[in-house]
Amino acid sequence: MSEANILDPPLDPPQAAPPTAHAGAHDDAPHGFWSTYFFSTDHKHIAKQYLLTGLCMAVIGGLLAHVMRMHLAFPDRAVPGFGEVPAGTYNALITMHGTIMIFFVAMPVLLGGFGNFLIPLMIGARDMAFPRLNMMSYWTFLVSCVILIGSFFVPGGASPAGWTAYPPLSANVAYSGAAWGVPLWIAAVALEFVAFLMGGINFITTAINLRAPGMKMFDLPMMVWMQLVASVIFLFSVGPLVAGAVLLLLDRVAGTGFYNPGAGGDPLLYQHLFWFFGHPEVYVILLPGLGIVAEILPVFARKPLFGYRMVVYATLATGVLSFIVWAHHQFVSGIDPRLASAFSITTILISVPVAITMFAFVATLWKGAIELKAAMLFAIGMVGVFFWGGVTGIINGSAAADIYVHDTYFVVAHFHYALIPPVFFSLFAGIYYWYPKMFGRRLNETLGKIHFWGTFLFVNVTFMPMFGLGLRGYPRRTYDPRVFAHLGDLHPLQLAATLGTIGLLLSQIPFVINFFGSLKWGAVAGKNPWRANTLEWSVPSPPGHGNFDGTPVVYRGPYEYSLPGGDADWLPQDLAPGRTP
Amino acid sequence: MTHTIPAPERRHPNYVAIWGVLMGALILSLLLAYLRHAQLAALLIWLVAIVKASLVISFYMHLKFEPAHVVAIVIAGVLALAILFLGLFPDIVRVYGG
Amino acid sequence: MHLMPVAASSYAGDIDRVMWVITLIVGVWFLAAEGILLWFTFRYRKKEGVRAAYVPGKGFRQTGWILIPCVAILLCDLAIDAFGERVWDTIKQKVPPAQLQIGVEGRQWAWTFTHPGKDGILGSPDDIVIPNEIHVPVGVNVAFTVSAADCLHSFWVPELRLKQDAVPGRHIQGWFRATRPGSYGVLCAELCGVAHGLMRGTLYVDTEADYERWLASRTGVQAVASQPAPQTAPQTAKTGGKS
Amino acid sequence: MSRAAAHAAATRRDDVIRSTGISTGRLAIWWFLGSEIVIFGGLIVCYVLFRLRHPEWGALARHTVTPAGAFNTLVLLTSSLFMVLAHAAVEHGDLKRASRHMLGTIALGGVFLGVKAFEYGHEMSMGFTPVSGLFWSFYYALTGLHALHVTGGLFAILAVRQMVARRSDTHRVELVGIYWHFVDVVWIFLFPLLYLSN
Ligand code: HEA
Ligand code: HEA
Ligand code: CUA
Ligand SMILES: [Cu+2]
Repeated sequence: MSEANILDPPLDPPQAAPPTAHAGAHDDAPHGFWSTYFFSTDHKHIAKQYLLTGLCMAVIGGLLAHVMRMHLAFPDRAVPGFGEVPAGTYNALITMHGTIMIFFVAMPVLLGGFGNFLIPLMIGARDMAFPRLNMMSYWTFLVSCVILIGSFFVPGGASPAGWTAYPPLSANVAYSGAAWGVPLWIAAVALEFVAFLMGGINFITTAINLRAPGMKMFDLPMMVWMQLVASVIFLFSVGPLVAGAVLLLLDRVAGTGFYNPGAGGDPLLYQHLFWFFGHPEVYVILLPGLGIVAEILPVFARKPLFGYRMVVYATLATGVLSFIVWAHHQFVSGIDPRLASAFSITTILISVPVAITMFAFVATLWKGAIELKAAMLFAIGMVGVFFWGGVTGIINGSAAADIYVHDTYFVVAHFHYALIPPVFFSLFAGIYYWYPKMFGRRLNETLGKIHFWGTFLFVNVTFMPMFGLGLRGYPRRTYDPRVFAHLGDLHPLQLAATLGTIGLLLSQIPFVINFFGSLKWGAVAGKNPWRANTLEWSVPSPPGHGNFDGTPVVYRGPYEYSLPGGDADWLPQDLAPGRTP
Repeated sequence: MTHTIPAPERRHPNYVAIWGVLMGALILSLLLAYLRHAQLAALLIWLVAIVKASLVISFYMHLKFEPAHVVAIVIAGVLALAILFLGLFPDIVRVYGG
Repeated sequence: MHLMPVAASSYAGDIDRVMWVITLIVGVWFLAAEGILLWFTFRYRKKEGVRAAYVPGKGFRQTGWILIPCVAILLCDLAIDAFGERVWDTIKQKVPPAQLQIGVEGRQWAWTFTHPGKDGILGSPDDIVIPNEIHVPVGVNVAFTVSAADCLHSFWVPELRLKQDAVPGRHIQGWFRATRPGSYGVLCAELCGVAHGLMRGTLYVDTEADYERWLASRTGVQAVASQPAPQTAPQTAKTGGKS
Repeated sequence: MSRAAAHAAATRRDDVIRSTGISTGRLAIWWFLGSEIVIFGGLIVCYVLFRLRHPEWGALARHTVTPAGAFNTLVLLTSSLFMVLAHAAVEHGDLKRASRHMLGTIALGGVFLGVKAFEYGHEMSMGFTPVSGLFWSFYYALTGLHALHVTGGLFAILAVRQMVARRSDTHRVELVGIYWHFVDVVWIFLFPLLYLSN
């Protein structure tokens, strides 16, 4: 069979599902409490497990950030509720904060949570291609979480080597002092990779092979495309780092010298291996975030996503380009300057495909009928805030400019502006949008709006000053702001950022209340509260085991809103031609 | 979109013959090791290895009979490695400021 | 209070210019993008009886609205590349003939600077080795060699817009020409363990006369004594593998 | 069988050809191998780069036992032959022959590990341990990782052989086979890299 087939599977003649339709599902329907809530192979349960685990890790990561910020603003005082923050502890704090937020919040929530929940529902499948593998993925991930958090409590404390874990610092206990922290860190991250490799293979095969009859690749909701591309990027970029991590572990525990120049090794090798994965990784995080936005904007603007195919191709281009920019993290690390020039060029070029996607999102709003529900606010906020992260990335991307801004708070500001849109704004947008489908009840809109405005305001109060700090030359990963008095008094900026953080944390309270309260008191949501087109809205909320009675048949793309003619302004993907919603 | 009729039997090439070729290649590469010209030897040995691998992949692993998007997986993986190699070459082999 | 520290090296101005040029270019796009986003959001709020327009963005007549601006972005990118590339070359590739050689070594957690003595030759017995103190005459092309004794460090003088990682096993060359006399902080910009945040020295950019005076005052002083012993030097960390 | 039930079945069983031209099981194996290619490949790339950086390693490579390596190549290639014959047998419905062939694969896999163990012992006795120089670190890392894959493969084949005995999930013979051949391919590259080049 040929390539063409993957693009358009033959549309089998639709059949009304016979009453015995989901007989097939019953034999693996859940039995009892444990199999339902713990060892369930139902992608929806696994998704919720991933989502909640990720959110809890977000709380931890956020509190770590809070401690860091408090210390930076009041260096000579103990942090209330935590105590003194000596240098070693501070390094462990940033390391764990970064590691948790990237690997244990962003990925589980965006891929493990939303990916697991939505891919089968959106393509009309009854479950993931390999439900048991899916469950294994989650439990592997949970073990890695336990190991990581456990590393706080081992002798020597958690790894202080930064989330990048550069050797020799990470490769030699004598340099870092964390006898157990670093090996545990490596183990935790390696296990996390394994978990997401299982997940990724599951996502890819499911999205390619389990599509409902009639659903061509170009009928996939953008979220599925983004999850697919993200999984592929992850799968092909993580390998070398897995190898690199093994070598690091060997250096650390077996005394080999892969990264030790004394033994003929080279520390730069690790940096290359890390960033060969590390940069694609940021798009692994960004793309699902964009996918969520791409689902929400059309629904609340009642318009098709502008230039669906264009966005798909732009996404693919972004994925390919993300493999040839990694050394922009190493411009001043002693790499060959000619190499740096080349990577600088590719890095800045990546702005084109990303801009295409972002602008398409903006264009989607044009002449829409926009309803600013909480989900929509967060979606639009994601686009607005990410522009900041994006354009400041260009400044880093110019090798010459990076000589100055590298390893300053300018970079810290850049990546928080780039990460928080997909990780928090998209996460919240997605929760406000799909919560009804997940839990059958709606979240409170007012609390949601408060949550948005608080988060939006304080994200900027927190991170805008960091651009200033960076431009003044304040280096990242330094625990005592006072040693840089000669750079000018930067305390006001530090203080602003810290106050912002406190505000940011407080702004999450309405969300937490809303999240748990609505489970009980939220208004019951029907099948399709938002009048949306994609398949997940054609089944009950929450969907039963096996998702669909019978197999949905897909007749059209996912974003047919406000088609001229007919008074309904939406047209579900599985609605037989001629019928009206 | 799923016919539950089991997989239509795919063509099975003569596996034993292929095995014979592989053995020949193995012996060849062993002989090549004795070549005077080291670079040349390395190159040829490498080529033989590639031939052997592609035989196994396309016939034993049936990649020859799979749709194009499956072949693409392997190609993508190898491409990623090529990029990695090119990116690291200037720093690991020709150490700048070494 | 200035946005950035004073520019005190020959190429500091160039780097600042790159940053401002990029800021200008992307700034325009940024403002346009945010402006349009806000405008659409408020202009096209749902109104009773007003139905959204069906604009799928198919075909070039519609996608052109995105693709043509993105061609412009591509051009901006190339402009940024070209502009930055020139500066990068002057700093990293076109190294001018050096009038003074300096050795820079990072170790946990101090800098060791090696100045040539009177003879002006590095590696000769009268070298002046001082921890955390580096003296150069103003307006002179200084070539430095950065190395590391244990783990990664990064030799950074914000005012000079100069940053270069110190990598064990490598002796990385660089250069600068200080343009304003004064003393500037030398920081470490690469996480290197507990006291990374405290690892700093001072760069003294002296007038020719002051430099000569300093040189005279240093000759004969047993410098090596003041060299800090590395807190931790495990056997596995011999540097110089490929030096 | 109703389309829904068929679809339900499809999400649990892999022995169906999809309109994408490949069964979900085989597709998954190939994507899995995609990830394996970059893991092994990444390690091999690192080794090759350092090999080019240190020409003197050629001399060290002489200390690896080339005959043993060559013999192991033969063993592994032959085991692959048995594996693919087992697959063919399954598709001809001759499960007896299939599990006989798989037994051959398992036996040869065992031989491979045995020879490898002997090599390790020999090299250690000559004082070449994983920490005596970067070449040996790489040698042990590469062959060790490969040996782990062989071991894993053996267990997988054993498991599948049980299924064949129970006449269930026989399509997995092909899946485990594809994996086994991949391990073989890796060795095809490791052999010249570690044994022949000098
Ligand atoms: C989701 C995460 C995410 C995303 C999407 C990005 C996106 C980008 N990043 Fe960022 N980055 C990080 C996360 C992310 N980054 C992290 C975590 C780090 C720090 C790691 C560490 O050291 O700890 C980092 C660090 C980092 C560096 C290294 C800095 C240093 O350490 O010295 C660089 C350098 O080039 C860089 C560049 C870019 C670029 C060019 C983009 C581009 O993709 C941005 C493209 C988008 C746009 C450009 C905006 C849209 C376009 C327009 C508005 C049109 C106008 C634009 C032009 C005319 C150019 N990033
Ligand atoms: C996704 C990634 C992510 C996110 C979201 C954040 C969020 C934050 N980070 Fe982040 N940070 C990193 C990734 C991230 N960070 C990385 C990779 C580094 C580099 C580490 C290194 O150098 O090695 C870093 C480093 C870093 C530094 C630099 C430290 C240094 O170099 O010295 C600082 C300093 O201020 C900082 C602050 C913050 C703050 C105040 C937040 C705030 O936004 C946090 C606010 C927290 C919350 C808002 C929690 C919300 C909780 C929920 C939403 C869950 C609700 C619960 C239920 C419903 C159950 N971070
Ligand atoms: Cu030295 Cu940081
Ligand atoms: Cu990057």
